[in-house]
Amino acid sequence: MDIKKAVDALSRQCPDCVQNLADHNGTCEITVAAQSFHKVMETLHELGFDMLTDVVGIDRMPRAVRFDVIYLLLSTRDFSRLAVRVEAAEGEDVPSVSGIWHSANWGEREVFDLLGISFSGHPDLRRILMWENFEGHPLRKDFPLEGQDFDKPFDTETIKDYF
Amino acid sequence: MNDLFFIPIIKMFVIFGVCLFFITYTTWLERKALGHFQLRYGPMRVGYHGLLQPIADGIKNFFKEEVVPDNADRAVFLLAPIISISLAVMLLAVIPFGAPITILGKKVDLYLANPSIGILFILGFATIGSYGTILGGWSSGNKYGYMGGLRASAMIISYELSMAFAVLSIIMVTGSFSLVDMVGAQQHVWNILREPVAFLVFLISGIAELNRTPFDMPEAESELCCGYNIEYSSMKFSLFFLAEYTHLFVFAALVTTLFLGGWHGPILPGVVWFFLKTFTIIFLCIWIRATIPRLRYDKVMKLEWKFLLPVALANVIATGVVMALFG
Amino acid sequence: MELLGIIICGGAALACALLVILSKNTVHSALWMVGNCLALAVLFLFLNSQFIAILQVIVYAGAIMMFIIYAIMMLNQRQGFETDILKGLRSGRFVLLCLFMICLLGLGAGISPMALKGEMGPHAMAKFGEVDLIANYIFVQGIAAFELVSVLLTAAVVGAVFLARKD
Amino acid sequence: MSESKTVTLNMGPHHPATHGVLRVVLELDGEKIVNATPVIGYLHRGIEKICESRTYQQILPLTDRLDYSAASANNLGYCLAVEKLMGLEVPKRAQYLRVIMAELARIMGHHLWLGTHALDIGAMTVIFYAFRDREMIMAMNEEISGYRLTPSFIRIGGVAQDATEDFIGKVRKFVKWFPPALEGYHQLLTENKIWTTRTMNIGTISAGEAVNHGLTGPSLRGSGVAYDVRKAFPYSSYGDFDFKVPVGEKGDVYDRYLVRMEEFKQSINIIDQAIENLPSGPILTDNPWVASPMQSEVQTDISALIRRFMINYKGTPVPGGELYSAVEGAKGELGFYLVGDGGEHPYRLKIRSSCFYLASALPRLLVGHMVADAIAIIGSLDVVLGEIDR
Repeated sequence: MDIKKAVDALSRQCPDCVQNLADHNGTCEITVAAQSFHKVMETLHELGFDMLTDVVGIDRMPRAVRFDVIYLLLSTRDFSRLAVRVEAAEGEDVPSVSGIWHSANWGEREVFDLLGISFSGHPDLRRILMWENFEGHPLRKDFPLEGQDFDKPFDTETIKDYF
Repeated sequence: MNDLFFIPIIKMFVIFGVCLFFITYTTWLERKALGHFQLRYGPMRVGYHGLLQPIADGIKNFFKEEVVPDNADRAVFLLAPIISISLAVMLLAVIPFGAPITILGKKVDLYLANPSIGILFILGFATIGSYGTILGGWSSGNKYGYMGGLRASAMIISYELSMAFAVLSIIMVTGSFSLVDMVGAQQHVWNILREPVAFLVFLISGIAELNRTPFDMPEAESELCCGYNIEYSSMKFSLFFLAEYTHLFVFAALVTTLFLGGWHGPILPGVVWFFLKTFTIIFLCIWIRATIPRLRYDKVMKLEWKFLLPVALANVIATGVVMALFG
Repeated sequence: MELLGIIICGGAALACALLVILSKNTVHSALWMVGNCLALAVLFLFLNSQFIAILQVIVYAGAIMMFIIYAIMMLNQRQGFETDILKGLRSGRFVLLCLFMICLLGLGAGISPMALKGEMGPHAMAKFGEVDLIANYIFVQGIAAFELVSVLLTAAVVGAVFLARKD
Repeated sequence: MSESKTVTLNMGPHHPATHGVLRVVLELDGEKIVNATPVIGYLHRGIEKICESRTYQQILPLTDRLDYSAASANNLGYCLAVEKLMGLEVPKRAQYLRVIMAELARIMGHHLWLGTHALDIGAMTVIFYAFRDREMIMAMNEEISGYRLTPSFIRIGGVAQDATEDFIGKVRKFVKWFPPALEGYHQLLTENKIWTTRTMNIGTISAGEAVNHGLTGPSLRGSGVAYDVRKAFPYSSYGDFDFKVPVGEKGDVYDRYLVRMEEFKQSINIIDQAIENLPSGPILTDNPWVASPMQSEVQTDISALIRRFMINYKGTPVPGGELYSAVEGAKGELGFYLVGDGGEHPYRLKIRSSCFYLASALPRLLVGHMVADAIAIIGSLDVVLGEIDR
């Protein structure tokens, strides 16, 4: 599938949803507004992007709309990649696509855990790499790298685990 | 009167001593043989080629800390290894190790006892001994142990049957329950030639009852992290371990007695033949362990109920028919 | 000497039997039952019937109790459960039970001298070679009854499996 | 008697068959799994966070620790991402050496997989045969880089040093030696009846579902999707070599096993081609910002000494921009999403870990099977916790 064609088809199906089209070192990237995001992703899935390779969260701290979430898509039919970027301000939800791609389940959980971006409609939004009662989101740029509270002990009393 | 009183006690010490020595060295043999199968040396440090390793292990385990989990059923937890080892050692009493020999003008039989129901004694007490495994797993208060115990009991219930039927065909051929008579009947033709099917069934179900690969369900270390003995430490673990190898030794001795002509053999003395054959079977078990992957639990059950048991039954019937026609 | 052995084993069997119903934990009950079976087996040995003794060990202590323990372990994972019957037994009805057992013992004491005199008595067994004797009883004299019982048992097993099916 | 018929079994993080510190909470009905929840994070070292305060060169050894069983492939993935952002051209000889190292790493990773997978299923001898051969690759790693497990041999702009004659000799010897050894593995397992009953029709996942779950690498190819980054997006001269991408049919444990066994062969094939056609020439790019001067230069030239000091302690500024660059690691697609801001440290480095998504598919694969199968399935996915948790 030609990426250009796919993007054209996308613009035809949901007009005005693609805010920006960029080429990042060979990978085509589209920027999508949060409200039309889920629909765009559904359309892209129908267009043949059947694998969600990864979900990347980036903290652009001084920026007003603080976070970027980038979904990396791949079509296993003709091996073309497409990156979909959606921006989210602090406290703003990104619609979850875990209903479309199962791999988004853990990918979004990781972004939630490490950056604190919550995903609306996610079936199981819990911490994944850090333990449950960990405070803060380590990959945020304002997360302290050292200091008094940096090395909190693993508290087995308050942790609500599977038992 | 004095003779009658002293000889069994002396024999008891000699037989248990010698056998436990051999059993301890079975662990060394297993580690060495596995090592060489797997491009390693096995134990090398303690003594020449690790010959003192079993003793070092024993001493080490003796001084290890005893741990009883809080969650364990304490009484049963302590009882389980005792059941395992004592019943396993009891089995040694009825195994005939060699032809009668003459010491100081007296004829001495190389077995401790020859009850008329020798083979049944072994089958029965081997089953009771497996209570040790089951209860050990159950009482640990550990889910892996519990599953190991559950698997162990299912294995015993199932494989006991085909094993008994394999033995039954030998009983039919020999006409006696006594192990000594069974060896006597094989002076000219070994039972393995008369009953090859029973031999195979006995071998397979025996390995299954011993919980050795490929049937090591109760202690599958990669699934249940050692299964029933997961919470055991120190001497209690050693007892389980020793019981396991005692069972292996008894099983090999039983195969020798039932199928390989016991102590019969040319040139060498009977005892030597007996131990040669026994250790060949033990080596076979080790070889199998080194080669074959583990079966899945439900497949193990299927193998027994859908294959081994019908084969063993058919073999019994065939033996009966042949005996009725030609015997 | 022999009498002492019989008394010890009989006492052990009785004690085990009592503990079967008095144990809180089901698995412990089952274990006492195994002990009971073993004590009975030793009693058989004192009666000179090795074969019956070993059958007692293989069939009851080995196979059947193994089944029962398997079932108990499968059903309740170590949480001992107390049914109403067990609770009742530990209260007043315990006395009743003891009385019942004493009656049974008396009955046994009255009957046993007669039974031990016959062809199946210990002396006859020691003389004859007991496996032959029992085989003769089962497979020659009582073959019809034996086969009938086996058919009945098979039917019972099939029926039980049918009734216990999940759907 | 009891309300719930299921037992919760906590498998791991200390369990011999979860390959590290993976923890799977299993809900069992008898021995059958009705629910499975993987719990990860026990090996979380925060590599992505650490990377934000390290220079590009300093990050390189961290990538070794991702999939530590096949370390060179991780180095390659990271270096390619940085080079792409900088627009560097890597000399041909270095590219070939990188391919050799990456493929050796793949064989190493597959050795570890084969040994532990077979050990999990109960065939305890295979691991020693596999480790005998793995040891030979370790010796090669040591010869060329000085380290056995984590070579860090592939550097930004090229490789650390030129291949010695000894190394080339060892590789040639290994290429000759390995195919018969591979036959040995096949003899132990492939036709073994117990092995096939334990692995066939276990953990089956269809192609569509596998793609949807984000599986990559041999685990995806076992389901019949011929997606291999080396073929789909050729990098580091992989286009020069002739190799096949083996695929399975059903997507069960056995198919994944066969695919990996075939990959052994293809990798050795690639190594053979690369070592025979190894071009001559430099092994490092001539970009002075990246190429650390050689020892001989440093000892005679003061500017080289300063330059080396600057590269090693201040780092290399990398132009701003974002990109995603992926390689085929031993377990699947290993990607680096690199965000540069013009400084010496990456603004953000997201590692696309193949094992992370393999582990996320575990609930789907495990449910309905028995505990013993769970072991086989986890083994067949070949997860490495260093890469899952990062």
